[in-house]
Amino acid sequence: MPWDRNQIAARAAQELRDGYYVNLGIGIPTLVANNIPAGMTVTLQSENGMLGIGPFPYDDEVDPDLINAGKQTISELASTSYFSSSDSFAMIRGGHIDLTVLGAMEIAENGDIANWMIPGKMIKGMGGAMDLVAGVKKIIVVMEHNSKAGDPKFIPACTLPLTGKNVVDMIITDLCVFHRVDHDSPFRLIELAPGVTAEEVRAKTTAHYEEALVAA
Amino acid sequence: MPWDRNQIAARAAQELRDGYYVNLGIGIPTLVANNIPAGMTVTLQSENGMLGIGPFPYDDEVDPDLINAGKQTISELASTSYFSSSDSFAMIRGGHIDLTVLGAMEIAENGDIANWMIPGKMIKGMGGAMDLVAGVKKIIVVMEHNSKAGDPKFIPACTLPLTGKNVVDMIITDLCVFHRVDHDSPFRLIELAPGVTAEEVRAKTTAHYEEALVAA
Amino acid sequence: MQKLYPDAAAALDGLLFDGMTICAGGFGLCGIPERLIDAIQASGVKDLTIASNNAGIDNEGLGKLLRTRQVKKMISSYVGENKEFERQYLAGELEVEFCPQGTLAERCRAGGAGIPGFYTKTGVGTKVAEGKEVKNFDGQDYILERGIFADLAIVKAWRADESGNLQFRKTARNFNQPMATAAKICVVEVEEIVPTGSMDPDAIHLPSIYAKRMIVGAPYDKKIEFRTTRQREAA
Amino acid sequence: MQKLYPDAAAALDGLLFDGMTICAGGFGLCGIPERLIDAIQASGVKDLTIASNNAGIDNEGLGKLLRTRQVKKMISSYVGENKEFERQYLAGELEVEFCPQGTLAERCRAGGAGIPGFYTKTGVGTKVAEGKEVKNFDGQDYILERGIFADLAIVKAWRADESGNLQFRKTARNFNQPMATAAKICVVEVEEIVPTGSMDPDAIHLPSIYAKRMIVGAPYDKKIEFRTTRQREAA
Repeated sequence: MPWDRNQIAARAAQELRDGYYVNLGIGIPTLVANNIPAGMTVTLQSENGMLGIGPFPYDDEVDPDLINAGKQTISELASTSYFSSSDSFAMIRGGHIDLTVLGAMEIAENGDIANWMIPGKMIKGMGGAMDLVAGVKKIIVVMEHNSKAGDPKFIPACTLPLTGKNVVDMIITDLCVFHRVDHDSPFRLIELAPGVTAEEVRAKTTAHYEEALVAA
Repeated sequence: MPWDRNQIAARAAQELRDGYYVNLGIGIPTLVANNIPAGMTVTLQSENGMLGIGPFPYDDEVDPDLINAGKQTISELASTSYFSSSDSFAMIRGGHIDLTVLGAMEIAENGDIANWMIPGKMIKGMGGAMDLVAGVKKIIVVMEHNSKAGDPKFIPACTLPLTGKNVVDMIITDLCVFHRVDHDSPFRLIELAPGVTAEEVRAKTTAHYEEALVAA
Repeated sequence: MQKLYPDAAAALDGLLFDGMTICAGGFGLCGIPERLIDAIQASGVKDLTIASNNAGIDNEGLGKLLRTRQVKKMISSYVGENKEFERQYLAGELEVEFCPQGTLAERCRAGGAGIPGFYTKTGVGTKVAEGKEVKNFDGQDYILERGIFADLAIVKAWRADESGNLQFRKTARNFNQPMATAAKICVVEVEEIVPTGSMDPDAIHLPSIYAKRMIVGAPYDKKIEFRTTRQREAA
Repeated sequence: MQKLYPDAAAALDGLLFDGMTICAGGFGLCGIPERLIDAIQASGVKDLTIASNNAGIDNEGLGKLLRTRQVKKMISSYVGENKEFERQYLAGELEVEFCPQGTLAERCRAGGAGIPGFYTKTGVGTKVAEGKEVKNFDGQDYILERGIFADLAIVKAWRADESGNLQFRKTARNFNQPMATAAKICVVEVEEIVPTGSMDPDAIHLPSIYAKRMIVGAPYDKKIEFRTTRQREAA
């Protein structure tokens, strides 16, 4: 049975380490915050200028001056600090963030990612995504393995305009996990969702990858 | 009678305007602070990260964490703010400081300034001088008209390594004031110290300049 | 030296002209200079180029200037949630330069710091790199991005003292801090003016040198785009 | 995640190696990481390249590492007030890269911000420009300066909370703030550790992400280079 959205997020959360500073994108990535292992200190960054994101506020705590990068109202923690957008992206671009989890429309077998525009459709803009994929130490993409139309999303080469070139380290889909040890190496299939077979992944993937499954 | 050091500083202080933000170098420039016209708000910047320099502290107020760019203990004012060296020079380089007054070993007729090293002697470094002359809106040099050996210091071309190229706007010496309206124009002699004649200035200056003295 | 003006129109007097470039602080509707935007709308100045992370929403924030067709070009990282923007953009009536959010913040910080250009990894190999110089440093490619230095910066701060020292509040700091430095003149609107000397000099976010003209814009509505909350557990 | 270490030697354990590059905060003797310098001296690590605005004075600050000949090269803007420095430099035993103060601060800020190079007017047409790329932007020449990203940053802050948020005090902030960002790892010494949550989150000078290891270095001497005072007028 493939992983659901929360299970995908839970699998991504297994990549967290004590003391990590992490930026989470919108959608499934946001769910990673609910899956931080107990006893582990993980600090969440919001690229609009905050380190130490707390949960959504209670109704009577809502503060228009306190939002995340998705423009949702949030709350602060004891360890929170605020800073400017320029300082925030200095932190991101400078490689100080340990991990980011974000969604994608397409991932290429060489690590390219496309997640910001579809030609012919209204372009909303890349926001901070290009900075995150260029600057953060480890880039994890979480996405459905195939599009709603059933097309593979992990493919030989991106067809959509890129967000970043050769930047992705790990892909977690509803079916499986791909990982590569460095940006010169091919992706390897390292894990399957329960009941999913390597054959099924092969059938639903057009990207080249290696198989490196460990027997359960 | 030529101007003394304090009179040179007082003449430089005439260039201050209400609301100016100013950086003063070490030596005669420091004396400008004592000559700010009454009722005028002038805020002094110290390039080690302070806006709003106060007077030297009383003996019991001395604070090792509160020094100026000359490493002298100082005091703060009600309007003081502190910031980092990178923010300080962002302010300087970005053209936000209205005026700087600094000393020089040589000024060339094209506005070049040399004030940081003498070949063959121990080099102490340029400190923030190159940043100041490159970034501040108006550059006033205060200096003795001639060296101790009697050599002109306002000369056709600098012989010493430059601090900045074509940057000086005004020169105030013990004898007179030179000014140029922009960096494409020649310097003009606009003012003489009491009892000093244009002939004396001509005799003691090798730089080309125009005479534009207004009859007293 | 009096920096405080009676209202936004007075604070902008003599600063506006057709075809000018404006840096506008804020992120979404958080920390936007509402009063100054209103006064720019009322002035009728047009053909504006505006650098702002977002373009407001329909009839809020910079959306107001889009509605009145005063904007020629936006330099932004994200322009969703804005129907009128979409209409003008798709009709070719509005020019848009998409700029990655961090690159936009850095371009303003650089422009304000006297840096006309810098190299960044962000956008290498993407549409953003088209037409830009690529330089290799230590085996990695970077693109050259230009500093932005506008004719005018309009920003919103939380508090100012009378001398112009500014403090921002929580995530409303965002682009306001770098953009305040990135123009020939910066006009600031604040919620409150406090006496000079009442701020801790170690806790000032933007030294007084940047705020040249100020207004008190209170009371503020502070619109929220996505109000998200959680429930208190029952006692 | 425990960031607090018992002493400077413990905090530097595993981080030092011959030939490494270190960014060291401070301006003159103001805000220098005294304890960490002492521990580096004690470690005997050598052939260091140190980026620091100054080089201490004789046997104070980085002067201690010069005296023990652990430094191969200094990247500094001003190195006066230091006889041993002068001796080694004139004897050709010590390499010095003079860097304008603002350029040095910006090079560290850039290195920490993922910017490998930027253009500046500072030094155009001077010795500082020799060997550097010159580029014309809008009719004016600028030189290309490189970001600095060291193996280690050693900085001094006033206070830290347990999570690593830092506050500096008055002009002791200086180079400590940019340099803390400009290395693979930053070790911080502070005068005091306070509980997480006791600092105003709007008044933190350096977010916790930068301080990876911390020590309390108090009590501090805080040497003064030029003690200048004025007299109280008689009552």
